[in-house]
Amino acid sequence: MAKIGVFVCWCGSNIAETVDVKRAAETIAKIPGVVYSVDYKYMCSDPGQDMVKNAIKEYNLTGVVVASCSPRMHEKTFRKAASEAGLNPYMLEMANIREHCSWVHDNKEEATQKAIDLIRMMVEKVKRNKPLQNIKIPVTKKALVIGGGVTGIQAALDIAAGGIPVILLEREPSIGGHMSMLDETFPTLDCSQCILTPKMVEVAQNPLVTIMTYSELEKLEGFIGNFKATIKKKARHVNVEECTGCGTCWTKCPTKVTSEFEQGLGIRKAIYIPFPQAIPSRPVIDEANCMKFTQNRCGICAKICPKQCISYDDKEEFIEIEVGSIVVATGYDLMPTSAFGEYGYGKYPDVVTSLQFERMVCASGPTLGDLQRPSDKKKPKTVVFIQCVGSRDPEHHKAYCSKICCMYTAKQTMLYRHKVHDGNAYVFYIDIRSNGKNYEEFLRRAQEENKAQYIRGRVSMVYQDGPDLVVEGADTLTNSQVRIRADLVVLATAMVSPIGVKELAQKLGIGYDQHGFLTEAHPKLRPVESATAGIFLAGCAISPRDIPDSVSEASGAAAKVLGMLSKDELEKEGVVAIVRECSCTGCQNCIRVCPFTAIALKDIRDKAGNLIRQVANVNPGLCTGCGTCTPTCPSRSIDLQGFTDEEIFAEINAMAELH
Amino acid sequence: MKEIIEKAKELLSQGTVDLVIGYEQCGDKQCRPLFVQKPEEADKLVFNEFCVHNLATYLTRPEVKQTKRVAIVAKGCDIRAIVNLIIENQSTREHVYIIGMNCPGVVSGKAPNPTKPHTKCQTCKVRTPQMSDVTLGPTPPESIPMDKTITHPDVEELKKKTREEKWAFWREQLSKCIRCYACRQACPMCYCNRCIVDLNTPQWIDTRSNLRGNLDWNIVRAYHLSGRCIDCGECERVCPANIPLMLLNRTLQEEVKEKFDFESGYDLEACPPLTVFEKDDHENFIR
Amino acid sequence: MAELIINRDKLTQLLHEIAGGETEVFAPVLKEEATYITKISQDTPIHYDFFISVNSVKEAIFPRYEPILKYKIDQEGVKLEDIPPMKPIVLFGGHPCDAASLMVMEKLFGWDYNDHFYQDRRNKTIVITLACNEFDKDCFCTSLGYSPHGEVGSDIVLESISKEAWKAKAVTDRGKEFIEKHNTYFAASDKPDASFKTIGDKDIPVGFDKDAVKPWIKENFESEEWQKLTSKCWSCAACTYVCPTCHCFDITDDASMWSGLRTKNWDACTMPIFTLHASQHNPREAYYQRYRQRIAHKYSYYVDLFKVISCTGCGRCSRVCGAGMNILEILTRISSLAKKGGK
Amino acid sequence: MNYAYYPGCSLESTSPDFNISTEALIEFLSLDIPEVDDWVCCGASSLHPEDKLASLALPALTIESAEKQKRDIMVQCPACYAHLRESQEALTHEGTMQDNLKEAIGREISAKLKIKHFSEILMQEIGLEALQAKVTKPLKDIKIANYYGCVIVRPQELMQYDDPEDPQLMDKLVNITGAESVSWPFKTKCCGAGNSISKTEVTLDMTYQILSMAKKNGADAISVLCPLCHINLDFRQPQIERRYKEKFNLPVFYYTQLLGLAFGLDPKKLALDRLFVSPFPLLKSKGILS
Amino acid sequence: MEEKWEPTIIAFVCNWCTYAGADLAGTSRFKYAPNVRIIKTPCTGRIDPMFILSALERGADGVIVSGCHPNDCHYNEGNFNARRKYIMFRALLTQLGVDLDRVTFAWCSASEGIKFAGLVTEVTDRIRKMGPYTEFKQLNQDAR
Repeated sequence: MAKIGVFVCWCGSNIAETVDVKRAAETIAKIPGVVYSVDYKYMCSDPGQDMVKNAIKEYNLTGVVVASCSPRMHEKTFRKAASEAGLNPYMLEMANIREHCSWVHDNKEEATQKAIDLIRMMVEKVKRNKPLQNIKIPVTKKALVIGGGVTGIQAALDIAAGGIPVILLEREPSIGGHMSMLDETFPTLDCSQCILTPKMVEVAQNPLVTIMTYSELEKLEGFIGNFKATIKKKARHVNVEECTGCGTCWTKCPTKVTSEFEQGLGIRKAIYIPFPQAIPSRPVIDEANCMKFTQNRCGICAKICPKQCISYDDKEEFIEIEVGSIVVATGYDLMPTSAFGEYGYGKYPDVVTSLQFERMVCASGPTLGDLQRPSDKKKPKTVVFIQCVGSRDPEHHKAYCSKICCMYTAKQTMLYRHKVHDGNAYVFYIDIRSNGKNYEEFLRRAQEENKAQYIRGRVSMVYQDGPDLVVEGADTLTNSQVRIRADLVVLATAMVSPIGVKELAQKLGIGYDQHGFLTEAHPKLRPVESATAGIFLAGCAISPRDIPDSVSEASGAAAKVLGMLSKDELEKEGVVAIVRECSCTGCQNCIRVCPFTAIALKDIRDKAGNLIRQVANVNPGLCTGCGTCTPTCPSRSIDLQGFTDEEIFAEINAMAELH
Repeated sequence: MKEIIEKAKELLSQGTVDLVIGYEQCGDKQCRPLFVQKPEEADKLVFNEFCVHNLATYLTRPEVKQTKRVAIVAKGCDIRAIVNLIIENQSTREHVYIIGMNCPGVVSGKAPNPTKPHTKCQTCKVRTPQMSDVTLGPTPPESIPMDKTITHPDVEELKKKTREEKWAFWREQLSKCIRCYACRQACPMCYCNRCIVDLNTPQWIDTRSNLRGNLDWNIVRAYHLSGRCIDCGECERVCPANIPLMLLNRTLQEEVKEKFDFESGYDLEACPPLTVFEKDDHENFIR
Repeated sequence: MAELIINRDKLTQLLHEIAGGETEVFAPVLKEEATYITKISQDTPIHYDFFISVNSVKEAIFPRYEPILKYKIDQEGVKLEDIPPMKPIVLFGGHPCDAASLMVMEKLFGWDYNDHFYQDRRNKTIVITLACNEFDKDCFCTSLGYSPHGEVGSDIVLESISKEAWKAKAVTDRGKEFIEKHNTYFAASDKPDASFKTIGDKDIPVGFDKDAVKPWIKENFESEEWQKLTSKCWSCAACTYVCPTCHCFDITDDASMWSGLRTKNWDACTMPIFTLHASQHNPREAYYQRYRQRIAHKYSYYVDLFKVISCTGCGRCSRVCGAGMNILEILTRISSLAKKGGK
Repeated sequence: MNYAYYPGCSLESTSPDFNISTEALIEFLSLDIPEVDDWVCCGASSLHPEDKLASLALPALTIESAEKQKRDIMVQCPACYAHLRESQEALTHEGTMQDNLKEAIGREISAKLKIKHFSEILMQEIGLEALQAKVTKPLKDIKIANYYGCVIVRPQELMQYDDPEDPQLMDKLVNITGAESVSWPFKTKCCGAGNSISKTEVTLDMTYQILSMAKKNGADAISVLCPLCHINLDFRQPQIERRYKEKFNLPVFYYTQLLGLAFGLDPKKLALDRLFVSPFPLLKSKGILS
Repeated sequence: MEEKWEPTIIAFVCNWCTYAGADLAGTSRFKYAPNVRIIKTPCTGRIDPMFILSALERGADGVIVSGCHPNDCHYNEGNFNARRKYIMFRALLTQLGVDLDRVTFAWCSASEGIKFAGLVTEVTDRIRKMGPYTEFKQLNQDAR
């Protein structure tokens, strides 16, 4: 038989003024099962809490109802007190007679009646409550960072700095990401390679960081603290341990391929390192272009390798790793330019993307920094930069702003003027967004010192007229049509989510928006967390960002990882779903509706090991206690502890007079 | 008829399956389910317009699940139930050998004098069964003319009623329910081994056959079948109280079709519509 | 006693008049093409042109559910409330198999515990039976020693003399009293309609040897035959609830904050939950086990206790079964196995 | 193939040469394409900024007429094409406009028919190979700048004609005549027709750009599929030449005329004599006509 | 003295939006009708149609179901799942002739204290005009 104690709080006059707390306590005392019912001025005060503790001990209470303010205020306080007195904290419930009653009603009689009802409902619930235990989850003290760009590198470094081993996963042959392709960075104009390369070296040399390049996540199982990731290591055909990166192979390789790293403006070999500072500085064979693979001939690299590191028979490998936490920093891609017929990209060689322009001006680029336009190697005298190519264009492309284009375009006009002092740089823009530290000042320098000419308006078409490109557009400030003859046109194309990120998100069980950007658990208050516990997000994987933001987020995510992995066990509330296996049919309804993939099928076998049937099985580590599963179960074989059918039914029934 | 018998014999004697579930004649205008485990027992198998039962309901029983493989004589509409059972993890495509029957339509109404064509057959899309392992019987005619003499009040008629008329109608109908659960037991989609009505902590549904219990029971059954009912009409046929149960089920399936563009039992990859959602699901009542 | 005649109109008038008073009247009513014996009011049309009702007459005396305890809670505590006393009943429209079933069932309710809910009603009930004019393939009262014109359990038996009229025969004193009390509705014997044909005992063939069934069941509880006979059964309670002799019930409490009600509800051994233990173990887990229980109880266990078979051959369970189970067929098979000494 | 021909007002009035050459092709190819019964003006140019409902209701009448004929619609003028398409969209998509249209017309229209430009029909339903086989007089050594104009390709979602930046459909048709389609950037640039009455100088400038770009890219002649483009490029060419003091002498053909020539049809039947910039010197110089 | 009848309204709300919204109504001292009794659940996804049915049978004259606006669900999708359930449940009750004016669905966020207060008052007024929900209460009678 339940022994319930009820504690009605005055909250000074906050409650007592509108609710007759004495009458409430007396009335409630008559409910069968209530053995102690009392009112007190401030239940949350130390003496008030002591009353609860003493009553629990003295009356051997099996459940407690504190009728006072919203549980948001003091549920933790009172549950802790209950726990200290030896009562399971989940056997304490609060009836909200302040926010939901005394503060919103004037009539004392009505408010008192309502308070009594609210308390009675809670009494009936707590009678049915079951003691719950917080869920303790052991933690694998190891992290996985997906994406080896500057964001991933920073996250890995910060996690390692906390003493936690990290695996840094990169699908390309080298870490470095897009930042390694940039020339100089805004607003400081420091050389991108110069600031990134030391970080790349640092991460490579950190004993706690394991870099896995040319590798992708194949599968993820498990849950917070206990993930099991299967990594696919693509066949590199080069023994990374033995190889010294001497370069003999790629020097001798006869097959030339356009370089992805150089954005199609340069050449690499079929066996190659993507760029000189690559880490690891070990080559990889591009199976799609290597003659050994396409025509089964050549084989020069294997013959000349001084250390016999080349193996054409390498197969992709699958490696299982266990990690406690994951940071997703998969970065971005530029929008495919084939979408912009009006700008003639692909048709006119001198229409290039902003990333191509970076390579064209970069000292380590294909022309070693000598700016030449692709068609005739001429130094461009007039360059037109077009912003918002694909961004802020909800009718045709992406509705969002790609955030960094304004600034890098300003930077590129400066880089251009540094190369061509008398050159003309025109920028077509919609609005200028320069909201970062020193950004506006930087932009002004581009306009004022470097004479970049900003034209507010859209470009309608770019066409070839003889050797020149003609850019036609509108200047909406002067309300006139402009026609500019240019040598080079640079498109600031939209940042989009990279290919394969949706599939990755599905493997991870995290959300993504219609553009393929990953969804934060809360856009403001939990910006580096995914909705799946233990998986964190950083950088452009979430939406367009610049380098400082990406790096800060990397550190933010790393702090989250470290916070999580600093404990030996994770503890979470005991409000999780539970399956009654005897009546579960394994129909998968709950599995389908669970927003957190916390439910999976479990095989029930007989002693001989034969499969008898399948039932749902809740992973308490993943379950967040939303309870969406429960009403979906036709046989009510899954219930949410803490909010069970029986408990809620009791609350409803507490109002009822049936017969 | 001969081809079913031959097929059953072949499947059993070759060991492809160890049970064939089909129909046998048990009166002039009456058939009933038949379980055949040995080739020599197969001679009783028949198929005709009196084979109304949806045999898929037997697929979820333990003893049938434990067979190595089971063959089932199934009309196109019955296969819809099998599809749902597979989707809902109650069976597998590999375990069931579907002897699909070309079906010109079956009768409705109670034995021993079921003469009217079944309503469901008039709108049937699967007279030639889908997904069967073997299809038997002559190709059914393209269309069967609508019979205007269907007696049970159809969905449109119900919808035309005022709210008060509807309430009065269902009060009257549901007061007849004796809670024998024949509807549930005959239904291929009601496979729970512990029905919600059999739970008592809490007792959501009164087990008494009073109006409250009857209303709750029938609401819950219809709700659980929404987006899953495959319109076989077995519940209505077996109801000893003659409650027009399909009226409710059909109304809900129409709603599912209209609101979620979904018809159950045609696609093995589909999810039951109440287990998924679209972010722009349309409603006009939430404020 | 002189033979008395009553015709349809008079009978209808009589029943309606009684229904207008304090007595509950049960009579056949047509609902959606099927006939049910239900409680009527003074203006409910009574349906006479039927062969046999879907439900049995037991509902009148052993209702689907009935309150047996009622309470209210208030500030002072729990207060029991009265259950209203039983009203007298006139039960019209059953056939001899129905009437006979009352004799079978009353043994159970007066056995180890005197169930006054049942007994009170039974004692206040006048049973007016319609002797049979038709039968179908599912009828087998003769196999159990009953007759389509039998009088067991009836207070008054009405034998058709034409489509519109019956010869009334009082079987018990209470029947006699009833007729006397309402003698204005009855007329003295007219010339019977010679053309009217009815059926005799011999028309309904004896399908099996009722005495052979019990020994076979006792010896062949584990026989594989059970599975073969009952594999189709899908374990609903339709057969049980239309059966005039099935009598299992369940007691449930329906409690709310301020009130509660305990009721006696029909239950059925054919349903899976019937024997489900709290441990989740179910001794009758398989479908055949449950149907076996139904037959074994009727033809063996009940006989052991009360020396009477708990079945009167009405055939309702066969007619109502959606899966095509046929009790006559099963009993015939058992009886023939028993004759052959088969398992 | 079951089309009815909707010429529209332009082809009836200002551009009979387009109409005549179209009918010549229909006849030559033995196509069963009668005119739409009782067709009405599509309301182009003037109506749609003034009264949206009326501008959709007018084409709806023509659609209804074709529907009664149980034929799909073949159309030549891009403006007519656009308005028919737009009206069809409104008629087939639930919404207030659909309701208003039905109310305005007072009859049910399903509008579930095909509406196609003649060039699309030639391309998709007759096929390049079949057309190629009929060429008897290849137009050798002529370079053609195919000028589509702005209307036929935009908005792409509605018209679904071809790539709005670099369409190829007419190029391919012209190529089978034996002429060479030049690659040039102004295929879908606007000719300024909307301003031709109110701000003629704007139109003249825009058309001048097109003519000079065609010339710059080596074109001997221009091929068009829009009657309004034709007016600007052909009829106004002498005016432009005077204004900008530059000689173009670029004959402007309808693509139907070029096809007809290659099929060996009589130049008169193709209404070549109606062109303002006479094509005969060019055709003679290339030995196509004597 | 004759007691004036007052309706009983049971509100099923989610913890994160509407319960918090009701808290906000409290801290903002927005007054509303005292007839509502709130039952807290974690998410609208947890709110079973059976709750509504039970509440109406067990004495509620009106029911409110409220949770986070679409896309605002604390658990991302609980309210989307719930919405589908309600769509079907309502369709079912409509065909049964249940008076749907008795059941009010709303989205009410943690910041919409004023909306919550208004909702409760509006529903209470409406139900008060409609009178006690006898249709469902009659179902409990034990008439044979």
